Amino acid sequence: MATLEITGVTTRYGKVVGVEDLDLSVGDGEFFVVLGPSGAGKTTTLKSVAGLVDIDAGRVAIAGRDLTGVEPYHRNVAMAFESYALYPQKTVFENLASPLRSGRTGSYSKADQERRIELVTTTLGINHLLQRFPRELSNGQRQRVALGRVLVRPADVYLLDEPLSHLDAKLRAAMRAELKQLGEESNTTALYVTHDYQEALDLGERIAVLRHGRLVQVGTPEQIWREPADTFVAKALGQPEINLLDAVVDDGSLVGAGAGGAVAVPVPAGLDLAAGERVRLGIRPRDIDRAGPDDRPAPGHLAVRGRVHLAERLGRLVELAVHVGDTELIMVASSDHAAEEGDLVDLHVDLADVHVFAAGAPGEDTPRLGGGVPRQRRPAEEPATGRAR
Amino acid sequence: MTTRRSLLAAGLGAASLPVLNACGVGGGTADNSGDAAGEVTGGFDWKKASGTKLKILQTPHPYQQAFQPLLKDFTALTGIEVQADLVAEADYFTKLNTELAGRTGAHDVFMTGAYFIWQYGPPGWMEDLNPWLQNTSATSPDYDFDDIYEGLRTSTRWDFKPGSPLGTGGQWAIPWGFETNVLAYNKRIFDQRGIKPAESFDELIQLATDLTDRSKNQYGIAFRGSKSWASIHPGYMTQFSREGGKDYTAEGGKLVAAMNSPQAVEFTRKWVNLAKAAGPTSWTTYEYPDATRDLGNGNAVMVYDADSATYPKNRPGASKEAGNLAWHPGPPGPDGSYATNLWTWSLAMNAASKQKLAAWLFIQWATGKEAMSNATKSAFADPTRKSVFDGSFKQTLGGFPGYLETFEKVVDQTKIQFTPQTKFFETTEDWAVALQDIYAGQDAKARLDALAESNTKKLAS
Amino acid sequence: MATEIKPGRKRLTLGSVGADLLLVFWFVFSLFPIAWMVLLALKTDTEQTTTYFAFSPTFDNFGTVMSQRGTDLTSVDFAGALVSSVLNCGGAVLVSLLIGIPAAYAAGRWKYRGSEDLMFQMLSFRFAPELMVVVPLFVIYNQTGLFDTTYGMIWVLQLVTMPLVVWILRSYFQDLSAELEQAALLDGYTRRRAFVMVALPLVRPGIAAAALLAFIFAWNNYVFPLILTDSNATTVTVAVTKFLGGGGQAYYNLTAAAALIGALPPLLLALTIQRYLVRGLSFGAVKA
Amino acid sequence: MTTTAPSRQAPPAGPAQHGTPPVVPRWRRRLRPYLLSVPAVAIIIGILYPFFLGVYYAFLNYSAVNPNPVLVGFDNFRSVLSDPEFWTSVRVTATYAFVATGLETVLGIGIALLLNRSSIVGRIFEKVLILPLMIAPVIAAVIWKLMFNPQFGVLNHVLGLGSTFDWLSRDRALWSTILVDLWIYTPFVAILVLAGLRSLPKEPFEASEVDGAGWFYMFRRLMLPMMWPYILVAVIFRLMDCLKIFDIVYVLTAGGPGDATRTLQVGAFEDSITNLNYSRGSTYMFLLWILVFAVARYLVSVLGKAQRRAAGAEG
Repeated sequence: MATLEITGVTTRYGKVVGVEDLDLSVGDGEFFVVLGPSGAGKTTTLKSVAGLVDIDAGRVAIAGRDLTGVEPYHRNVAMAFESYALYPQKTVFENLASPLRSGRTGSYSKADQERRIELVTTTLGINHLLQRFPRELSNGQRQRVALGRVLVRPADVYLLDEPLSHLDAKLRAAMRAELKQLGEESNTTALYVTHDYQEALDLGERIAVLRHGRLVQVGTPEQIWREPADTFVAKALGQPEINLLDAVVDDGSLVGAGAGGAVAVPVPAGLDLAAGERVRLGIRPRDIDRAGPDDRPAPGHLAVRGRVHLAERLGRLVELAVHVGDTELIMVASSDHAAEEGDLVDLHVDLADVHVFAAGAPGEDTPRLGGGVPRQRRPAEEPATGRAR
Repeated sequence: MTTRRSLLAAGLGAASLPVLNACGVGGGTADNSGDAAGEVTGGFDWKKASGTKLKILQTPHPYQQAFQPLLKDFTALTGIEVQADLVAEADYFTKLNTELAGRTGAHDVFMTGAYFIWQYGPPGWMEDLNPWLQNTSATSPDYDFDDIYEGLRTSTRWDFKPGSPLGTGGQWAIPWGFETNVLAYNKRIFDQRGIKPAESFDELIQLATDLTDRSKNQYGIAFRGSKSWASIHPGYMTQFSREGGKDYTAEGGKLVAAMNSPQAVEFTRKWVNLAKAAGPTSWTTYEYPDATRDLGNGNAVMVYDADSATYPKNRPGASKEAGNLAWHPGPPGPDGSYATNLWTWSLAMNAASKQKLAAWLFIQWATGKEAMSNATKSAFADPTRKSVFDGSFKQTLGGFPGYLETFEKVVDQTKIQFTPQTKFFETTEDWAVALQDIYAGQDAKARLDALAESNTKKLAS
Repeated sequence: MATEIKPGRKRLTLGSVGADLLLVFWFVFSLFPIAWMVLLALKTDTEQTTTYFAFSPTFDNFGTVMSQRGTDLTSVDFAGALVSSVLNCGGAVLVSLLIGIPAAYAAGRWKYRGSEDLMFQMLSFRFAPELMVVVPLFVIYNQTGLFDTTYGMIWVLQLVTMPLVVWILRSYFQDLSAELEQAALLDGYTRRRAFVMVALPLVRPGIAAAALLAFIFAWNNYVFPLILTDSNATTVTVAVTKFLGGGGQAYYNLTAAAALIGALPPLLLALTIQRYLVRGLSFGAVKA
Repeated sequence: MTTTAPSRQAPPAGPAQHGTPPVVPRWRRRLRPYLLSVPAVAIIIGILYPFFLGVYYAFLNYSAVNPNPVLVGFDNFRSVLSDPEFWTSVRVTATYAFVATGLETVLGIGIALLLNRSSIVGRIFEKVLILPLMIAPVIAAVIWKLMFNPQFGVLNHVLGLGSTFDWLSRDRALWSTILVDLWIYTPFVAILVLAGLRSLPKEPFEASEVDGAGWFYMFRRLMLPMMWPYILVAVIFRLMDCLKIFDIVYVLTAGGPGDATRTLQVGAFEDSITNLNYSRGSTYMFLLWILVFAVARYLVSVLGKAQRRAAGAEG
């Protein structure tokens, strides 16, 4: 296992930018997640590391060794493709044996191969499929075979491109647990790409958020969750999306526009904002608690009252759209505290959970004001321990 | 685009001239005469070129088939090995023209017709055989060139000057077999009806029309009509000449097309109408195998084509009507003319041949008395030598009513009825196209006028 | 089957019968001339143009074609022509595959400068009418000793086979996901081995189709062997036409018999190759 | 992984673990596709060489009667282009090529679709689909000419047309030659399309079948876009070969009756081989080459677009 350094990497496809000036540094044995919407350059990042695409600038180093110009088969990395990329003319067993038979991942006797494949397929729950062809598998099974083809072999870095995207919910949870354990117990350096923030938060020792091929933020899940570098990151994490309210600095408070002054939070310490300056407040739906009508807000909490406009039941949870003046706040409540549409509700928010961003036009992403996690170039000294939620 | 343009430039720049010379362009006519014949000295000996290997190019034909088994005799006589390559007649001239134009001498000897000399001679592709004939070191004293019918000997001589008659200039080929274009008819049907072959063209038209019964799939007369110069030269040219037609007239050293003269137009109109009224349904595709096949099958009652093309159908077992066929000279012209067009398959020497002595020995042998005599024994061919015709050949003609009589009637007036000229194939194929156009409904006079104008122009340029 | 696009079984009855009828209609048209050729090949010389379906069949013509009599009629040993045809066409297809597959792969896999131009060049082989190149070729062949040789035929047949191979295969390579080979690279295989192990087996139907069609077109080519060979390297097609003869003797029955014998090698090849042809490019899961 | 996943074992010694891996410079990687194409390019240059020579002839006055040619610039082109016969040939060639290619494409696709249903009838016919291609066109044309013959041909006999129906008359000759072309080459289109059909991924079809899409919708919206590249390759080859058509026509009618089937290459043949006027023949062929070139250029650009669209439809 080894460290992975990506320094100033730019990869273009003709005129289309894949990634631009990307810096990432993954520690030895770190489970590193790259999060971003589609088209953010996640897969390009992996392929740049693997040497499958020519990078136009920058360098990739594994274990401190510059890999510029090194062929993929000399890089000792393994990759699970989002498309699975299983060899259609080979059985599952042969697919899994393929890396073991190339001679570049070590030499394995027939028995070695069988043992390794047996282990991996048992773990992945596909050991009954060994003699099948990929065309005879479901997408979820194919995806596990693709993952198995990575795990079956040693590699300096594992590159995993959305390896769980086609699994059903239950299986995904199980596989995520397996992967998490792998990350924690083993000394595996892994670069894991996903568009699913929960997966990222759950698995990543650190997370890099990409947008339009550029790095937006790197940090532990805790950092990313608590201190999103900008509204893009904030929106990328959490479902429903974070509430963003335009606000104005007024008399030491940030007063939400359109809420009739109901939403007003004190300017956080360390933020130097002039009166009349416009900002945006970010409040995650899950950070909004519904209080009883008589509950007094705890110290350091914001309390507002609004009317439920829409209530949408999502299993055990209910998503509420609450109108506070002209402003709509989305919140999630457990169904025990379900409110009917039209009800008046009291909402409490811990002021520590209120994020402040620079003002911007609707749809424009703006940076966090104060307390933002600086973009890191070095991995944290100690492994992050915090896990959001 | 860059790639292509630069390729083009590179290709042209590098390629053009050197190879062009090699391809024969620019080579001129000087290199062929040489003095290969003069280099042969001493007494004549068949073994003089022993050990060489000769390649000859032929097309399947009764003559060729008659000679095929005899080739080993030649090898025994001369010690020269012969590789005879056959090319189907439809493609023969494609192959031959390419070879000659390439001037590579891939084949030393080739079969050719007289008309081809007019086109192959001027570029210097053919060896003049006169020096060989004159050289007693190269030609056996027994050869007796004059034994070959004179009309045939002159048909393969020309000086390449427009308007000059045949029989002048070099001897470009030696006649090997020949054909007269006459009428073959189904005697069984004629006898059934108690009729005799027509003695005038109009009578022929009437007869053929009467004999046509489309419901019984029987028609009066077959002759060629396909889009080829070869549709003109047999029956059409023969009867055309008998009716007083001329292809060209020489006026002040220039050839002027005359296939639109009143007699020519009148005859052509009748000829095409005959094809319509009493000819094969698909006349415009008809070549001689089609015509003779229909005769053999009993569909066609008469065929106006080469005697040796109809002959094989009468051999026992060769066709349905075998044994029923007879020959007739065809109707004479109004003035009693039996002018008949001649076709001769001849042997010529490739001017680019690298073993001319061996080639000459082969031509000499194949057109010699002994080989020709043997050939007529094993298979049929009109021999070009009087001695052979009168000797062994006549004896094989017993079962062929009228063949000999016909031959003797027309042979004195049998010659090439065309005016020699170097654009023979082009202008003659245009002629055939004109017949097809008239067949399709165009006015004979207007079409032939246009043809004549175009051909006169072509010959002037 | 990869794509059974008839939705459900409902339409099986009427639509399916109708479709089968259409097929039958086509195949009557398609097979009739061949059946008639077979009949022709079984007729004697006198029956060949005088009978339709009622005649006394004989297999003699096939024997004649292969015998000395056939050789006398055509100056070519038909069996020898079969062998040289197999060598010419097999060699030409092999060369085209060896050279064309990498080129098709390059063109299908990468968009590089000039790739389209190059592909177009390959196609433009076919633009030039054969008659345009055949006279200069004849001279060059005679000067270089390629005339009437198998090597010469293999070379000139590239005009026929190469464009087919390259253009048919390019489509297949374009359709093949690049990630399969990338996976093989990361498994530790070199590019060449990845290509051989992954890409090649998957485009096998394409290779089979291209090779078969190229072979057939080379086999059927007429002008090149007519002009560029004599009796040493001459091909079946040229040999067959020689039975058409001349001088008033046309052996249609022998021609048909020879053509049928001459169609056997490509037919055998087609039957061998057919199972590759029907197997789809995607073994089901090339694409997600 | 709860059990000892192999990946957690000490990495075994592999080549990658040792020393510095070889570095392939960027320019060499860029060069790769070109290197793969070098042999093909070599062949192109070698084989197009005679072609350039042929083009050169078109600018000379080279013929058998004039074996010492000189450059005459565009004289041949002027003379050919002002000859109505040439334009007749262009019309005949274009009619032949577009009608034959069009019908073969439609029939080929139809047959491929029908065969792809894999009914029993289809499975039997698939084996014999390719048979007409096995008969060399020269021979096939000879056979058809025999069948067309009104006197003894089997077609008039079987179809009851009597002895007076002329398949190769002035009005019918072109259509009859096209019929023979159809007979020979429709299987070529069908086999290419069939191979393409069989290579389609089945998922989109299953998906839209689930969505209840009709057969025609699937054909138009899914199959056709994906099939275009395969179809177009077939069309390109057919159209190019049809524009150059020679053998079938030459055997059946030699370009007649009159000039009813005188295609450009038949005209070129007449000039080059029959009339031994190489420069005029080469001019014909060069103009034909330009025509084929232009048509192919256009089709290839259409193909490029279709391929991009097909990639879109599948991806």
